[in-house]
Amino acid sequence: MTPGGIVTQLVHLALMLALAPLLVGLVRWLKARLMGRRGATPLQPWRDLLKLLRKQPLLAESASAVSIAAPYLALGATAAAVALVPGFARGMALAPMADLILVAGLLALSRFALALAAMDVGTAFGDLGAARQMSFAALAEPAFILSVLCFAILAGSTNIDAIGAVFAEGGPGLRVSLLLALLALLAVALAENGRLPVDSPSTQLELTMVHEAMLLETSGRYLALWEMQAALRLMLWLSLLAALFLPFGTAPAFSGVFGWAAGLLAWAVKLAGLAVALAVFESATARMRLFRVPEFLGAALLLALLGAVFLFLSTGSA
Amino acid sequence: MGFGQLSFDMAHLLAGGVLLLCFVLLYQRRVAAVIHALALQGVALALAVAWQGWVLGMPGLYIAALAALGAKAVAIPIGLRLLVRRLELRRAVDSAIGIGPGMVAGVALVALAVLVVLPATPGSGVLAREGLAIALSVVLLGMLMMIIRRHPIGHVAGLLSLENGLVLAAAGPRGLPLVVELATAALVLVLTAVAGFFALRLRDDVAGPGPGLLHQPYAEGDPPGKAGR
Amino acid sequence: MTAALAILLCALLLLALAGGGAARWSALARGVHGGCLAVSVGLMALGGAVLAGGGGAPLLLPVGPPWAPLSLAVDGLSAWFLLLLGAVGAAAGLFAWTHEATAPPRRLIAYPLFLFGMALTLGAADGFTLILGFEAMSLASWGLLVARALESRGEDERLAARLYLGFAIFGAACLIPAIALMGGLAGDLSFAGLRAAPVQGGVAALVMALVLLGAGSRAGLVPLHGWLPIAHPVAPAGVSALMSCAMTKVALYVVARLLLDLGGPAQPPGWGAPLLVLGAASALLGALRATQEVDSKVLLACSTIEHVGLVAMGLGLSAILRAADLGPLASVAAGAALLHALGHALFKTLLFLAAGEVEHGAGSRRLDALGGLIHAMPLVALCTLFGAAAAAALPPLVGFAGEWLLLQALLSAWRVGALWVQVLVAVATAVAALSTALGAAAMLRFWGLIFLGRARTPRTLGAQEAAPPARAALVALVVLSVGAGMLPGSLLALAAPAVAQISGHAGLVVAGPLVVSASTVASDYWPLGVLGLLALFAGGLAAVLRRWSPHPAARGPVWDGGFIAPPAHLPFGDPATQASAAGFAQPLRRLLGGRLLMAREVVHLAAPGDPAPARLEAGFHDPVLPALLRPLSAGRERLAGAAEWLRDLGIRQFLGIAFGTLLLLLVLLALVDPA
Amino acid sequence: MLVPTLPGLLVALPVIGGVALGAIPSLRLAAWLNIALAAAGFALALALAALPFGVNGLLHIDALNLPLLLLGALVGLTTACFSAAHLPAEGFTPLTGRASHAAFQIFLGAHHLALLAENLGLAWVAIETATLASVSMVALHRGRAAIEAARKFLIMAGLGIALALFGTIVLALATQPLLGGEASLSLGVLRGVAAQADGRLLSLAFAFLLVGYGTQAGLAPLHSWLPDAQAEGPVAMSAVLSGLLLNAALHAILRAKTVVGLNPASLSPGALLLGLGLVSLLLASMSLWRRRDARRFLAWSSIGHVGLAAIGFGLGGAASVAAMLHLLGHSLVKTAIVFAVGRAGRRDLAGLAGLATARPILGWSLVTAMLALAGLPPFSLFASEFLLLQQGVTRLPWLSLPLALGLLLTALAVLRQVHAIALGLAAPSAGTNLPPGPAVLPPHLVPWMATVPVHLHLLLALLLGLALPSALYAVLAEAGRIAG
Repeated sequence: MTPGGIVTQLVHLALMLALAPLLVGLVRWLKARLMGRRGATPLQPWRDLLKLLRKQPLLAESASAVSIAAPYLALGATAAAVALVPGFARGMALAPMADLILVAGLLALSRFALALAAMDVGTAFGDLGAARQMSFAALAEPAFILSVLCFAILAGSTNIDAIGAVFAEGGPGLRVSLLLALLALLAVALAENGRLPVDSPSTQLELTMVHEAMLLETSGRYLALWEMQAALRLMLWLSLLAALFLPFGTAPAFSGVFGWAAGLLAWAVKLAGLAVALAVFESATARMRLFRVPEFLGAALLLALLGAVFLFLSTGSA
Repeated sequence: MGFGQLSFDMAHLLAGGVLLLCFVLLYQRRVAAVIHALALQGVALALAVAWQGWVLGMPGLYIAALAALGAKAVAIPIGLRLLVRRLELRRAVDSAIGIGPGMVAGVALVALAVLVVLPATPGSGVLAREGLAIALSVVLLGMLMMIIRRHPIGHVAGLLSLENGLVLAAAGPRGLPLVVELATAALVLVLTAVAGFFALRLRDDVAGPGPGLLHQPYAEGDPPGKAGR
Repeated sequence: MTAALAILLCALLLLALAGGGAARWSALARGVHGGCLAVSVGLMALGGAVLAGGGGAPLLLPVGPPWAPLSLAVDGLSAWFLLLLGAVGAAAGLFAWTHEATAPPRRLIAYPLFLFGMALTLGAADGFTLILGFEAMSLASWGLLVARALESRGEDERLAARLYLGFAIFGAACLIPAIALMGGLAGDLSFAGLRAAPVQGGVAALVMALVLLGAGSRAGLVPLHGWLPIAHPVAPAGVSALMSCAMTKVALYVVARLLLDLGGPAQPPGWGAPLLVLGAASALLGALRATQEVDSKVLLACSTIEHVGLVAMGLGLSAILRAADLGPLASVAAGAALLHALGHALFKTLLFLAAGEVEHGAGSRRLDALGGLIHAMPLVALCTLFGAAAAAALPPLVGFAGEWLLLQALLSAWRVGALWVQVLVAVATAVAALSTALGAAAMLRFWGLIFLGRARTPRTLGAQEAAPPARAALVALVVLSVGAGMLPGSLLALAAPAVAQISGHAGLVVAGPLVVSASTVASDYWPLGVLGLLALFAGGLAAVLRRWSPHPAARGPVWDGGFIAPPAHLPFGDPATQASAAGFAQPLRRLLGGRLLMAREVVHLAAPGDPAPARLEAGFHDPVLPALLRPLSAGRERLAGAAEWLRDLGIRQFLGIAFGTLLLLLVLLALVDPA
Repeated sequence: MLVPTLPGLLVALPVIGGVALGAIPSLRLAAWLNIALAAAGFALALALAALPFGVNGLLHIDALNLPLLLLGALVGLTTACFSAAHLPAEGFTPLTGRASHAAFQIFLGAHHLALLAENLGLAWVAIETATLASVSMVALHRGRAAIEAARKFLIMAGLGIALALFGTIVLALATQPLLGGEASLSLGVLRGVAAQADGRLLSLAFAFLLVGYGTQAGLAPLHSWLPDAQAEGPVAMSAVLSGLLLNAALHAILRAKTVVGLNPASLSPGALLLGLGLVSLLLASMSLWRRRDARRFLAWSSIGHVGLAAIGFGLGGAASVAAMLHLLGHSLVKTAIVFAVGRAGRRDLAGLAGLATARPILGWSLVTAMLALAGLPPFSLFASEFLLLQQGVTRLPWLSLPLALGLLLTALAVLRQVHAIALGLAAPSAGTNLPPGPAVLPPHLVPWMATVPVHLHLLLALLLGLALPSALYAVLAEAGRIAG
């Protein structure tokens, strides 16, 4: 655990926390521009969060301690996952723990906490959202793990840092398997973050909601925590995609301030690019019917499996 | 063997007579005729056994012959006649497979018996084997009769004929130990069987009519649909 | 050590005898349960001691048939499972001590015998003792089911007992020939003898099939799992826990012992494939059923099928890797199996006992009759949450540790060269992940529907917190399972002898107290670090918000999307505005249930003009058990019917048959010349 | 002819006692005398066990007949005790009761003689006597069904015995040329020359002996009389049929096998025995499912178990030891069940449903015994079936499928009844319809006399399974060696 590792880790975490709402705001603003509207400033999510924190929360009479504790747990788990995913630098202090399966587990933990909070009050919408979210996750998770399989074969490890290092050196080169894994991971990312076409992040129609349906009963700082958790999750996924598929320009932790600056720049460019891509994609797609979502995720699962099989064939099955 | 050819010819003749009477038994349709044939078979058997006793010099066999004569040629036929009259049994002994096929089956059985017994390893007595083949044929024919005859008398006649084959086999070889005792025991068995058969039949008739009782009180077989594991 | 086991076994037999006396002295019931508790603790200590210090030589018992004298021995593999059995037994014993101060003698006889059978199976040092213990276990647990059926007099319980016994006999009928084939002509059934002469070729395949059928049916591996969700929930909670957590593990122990330890060396890679496939099928079907069941204990039993499947996958994978000379990876898979077996035993016991407490407190096992119990039973709810989260494989709890190792083993199994293994493993990986996610959904549904929301029946409102000893059992299990989750490395170090026996390789490369690693290059897992991070972030966040957002929360009526306030006659709201158990399961039912569980949804619309409401009928059934039993049962019926024609024959026909037999022999004699 | 030695006494005592019993008018006295005679027989059998093995005139004792003899004497004693308690329920008239007692003792004597006889002719006479005695016991029982069963029994058994005699004679004929023209039926003499005799004739003899004695042993397809006879006779008859007659007949087959098997040119007697055993096992495993009458059910189970023992003897070697143990265990357990069912007072299986609830001690004893019958541990049937399966599977792998299938189906069929007894709803009149009759025992003794035999048998089966004394095991191993 080098000093450089600790410093980069702290900077990384601070940046992630600070930038997550901004990223959400940025995507919203870009989407609005693409649709010909002026759009709110990218700072708007931060303003909303601070406003919510100042308000007095209102809890339902039937709410239990779960409603109070779950947001902290969910945000804590997401933040822990975020701390593990490399951003601008490699070899951060927590890099040895940065395991892809653990990240999946932490995301599952926050998902679980969210679903619990949704069920706490005992409303139709909360239950419905929780049931749908867990069902989608049931397909998203194997697709994710199968993508991990591709990385594990190519890099020999499931550690994100190690994978990034191997890929940055261009070890595996361009492979059709990686393309398939990328497609699968993109689908999973869309589903996990409740983006179009799986779930609309800005819908007002309760019947079609998944994520928002679970938050109908929350308010005040609890709502702020959930919003922050969602933003952090988006951040996490974009960073993860960047770390796995665009590992170029990431600064090693020992490379000093200038190296870090270069890494930061590269990271900002990557994130911005991904945000633009997301905004463009979301503007161009419609939300699919709820029961088409399994087919969407099933296709992702099959793509990932196909990627693994291609990999077996191309590595010549030893 | 220290005996002349005649003694064996005679023994085989008598044994062959017993076998022939088996076919006669198979051929008969009427109760009275069956009982007659049975008595004749008893006489033939007694003669055969006595001849063996004389040839082998075993006086015990005379007793066996006498017993056979008394029981099978006299007592049992008379008893059977009385019973048939008493129980008012049908007069015709119908056969399950018909007389002709029955005869054919009988011939086939004899052929089988010969096939089984005769292929001898060198050195053992061929003549003794012939006797055995005849006895085996008689036993098999007796069983055949038990099976193809529907009449109670058919069962009894078959069993008695079968027992005749046993005595024939037992009396054949020289020096079979306990032959008299065994023959007597066999006779006791058959007598008991016949007596028991009819005694039970009598009790049965006293108790009431109707065969197949065994299958009725606990009509077995689950009702359909109750197919448990 | 072996002598200690013998003493504990004798103590269990004595307790069974004492249980017989409970008809006269009802105070004996507590004594029996207390004794079982003490023996369980003893078993746990014994297992731990052997794992730490090594076992002794086999001990020949003075009983048993002369050709196969019973013998006992505790080695690493047995010790690991003894540890597990002891832990479950102690918790179940504490529960029984609380709730069954009076029990009929038939149950007090069967209960110690059940423990006895399991301990004997684990402590056996030869094939005959193993079978004897296995059968004693099956019979005694059948006795417990019968006792339950006699008390409730329900048709379901009777059916459960009958199915159970049928499968028990089936298991014996498969295991006995398997062990006989392993023993071979020499007939030496001691483990040492069996290990010295491993089976090979076609016989080996037959042995594997028989063991998988025999022990797999007891472990609940698909397709022989059908009895498990019917039988396990019938028993009282403690016994359910023992059946679900200990007995299935004992069956897996038999699989591991016979197939991996004794028969494992010198087998082709295909040796482990059936186990892997069956395990994957069980994991998937079990998890999917768990998301659909509406009875809390049935749900837990189905979840057991899932976890047993995961353990079986670990064992099968270990066999495949071992055959491919990938010893270190094989040891990872074996370690995953053992760790997950222990973890499952801990958290599933917790869940079953909690379900028992809920049934005791709220009077029902149906999810649709519960709800909102977190207010009435906060401690039970909290403990159960830990168990449910562990069962859902959430980090940093024990369930995640096992599944992490399993996934690591699966992810590195592609190193086995053959393409079919690679594809198989890839599919197995997907299935494992899918079942884990399904299991998480099932556990959320389990915990959420029982403890969260509003009460669905008035009875639920009268629920009370569990009694102190039961609470102690629950808390102890939470502590154990959290501890096991935090220190998987230490546990794996402890399990090293068992791992070595299963995988033929000494153990994990890196398994420190704080860290587990699949290999030097693969990734590491630091459970304590994860816990630290979580505590840091969640706690820090709470501390920060306490400063920045100090407003106390106000309470108000639930908004519920604008639903009107409940009427006066429904003081706790209209239950229909919450999801029902079937409703909560609907997305997954539509998603996966159609093919796998014969799920159906039919809307009955009233005719136009008819004011009757439309009705939705939804349901599912597991097609495997009927598909398995119906043809067998029909075939047996047909054979039995065919045998009946003999009964209807008359005496003449019987004579004919005898004559025919004789003729057949004579013809044989005429045709065949033996010389 | 029977020299007054210990074995001779063992045979003579019951026969003489039986004749005496037929002359005693008081049922009460007869019952006690019956018990006393059986007890004396058991004591004699125990004393016999202390004698060295060897030939004693026409009788002999060796490892093969000693265990069966001890078992027979024991079952005779317990059956006598039980029937004394159960007599009022049998509905005998004084006359038939007397005759029945006499037939029972004569049966016991004949059974002992059949086991002890060193001479095949003598053994044949003994089995004939035993069969006729059991026929008369069935015939003396009340009801028309009993009469019809007795008729069936008589015809089938009569035919079987006749065939067995023919086989015996052929056996003597086959060895005659080697004995200088003098034929002999002594086992020792036959064994001495069997290897040189004509294999074809020996095979012929064994075929007849197998079909003949196989009829008495209840081997399928010669079994047809057994279910009816067992169902319709008195309980005591039922017990000794399953427990003793089948064993004695199988023992006779084994003796013939020991002679014929010595000749390399004969059809392998073991294979024939194995074949019939397999047919019996499979047929029984199917037929058990449709039974409604308790004792017919038990008879079918006996057919299966004797078939199993025949398979073991047919395999030979260690499997013979298993088969010996199986015979002992089966007799003990089966008679225990027959007692318990008789005590329950219902003969239809449906009537036994819920017995465990209605009469716990009797019901749970019955359940335990049925579990033992199904071959579950820790009783001896489990141990013997384990060894048998092990031997069968390793020696003839193709055998594992039919064998395991037969055992599984049999066990499942038995367990189905176990479930009905343990869990069924109690039949309305379970255990209350004992028909009245003159009591022959003081009332306080009745429950003891009726239930102690059941528990004693189960205890012995347990001991045989878990802690077989090494002396007995040595005898069984020797018996297995003799049986080949």
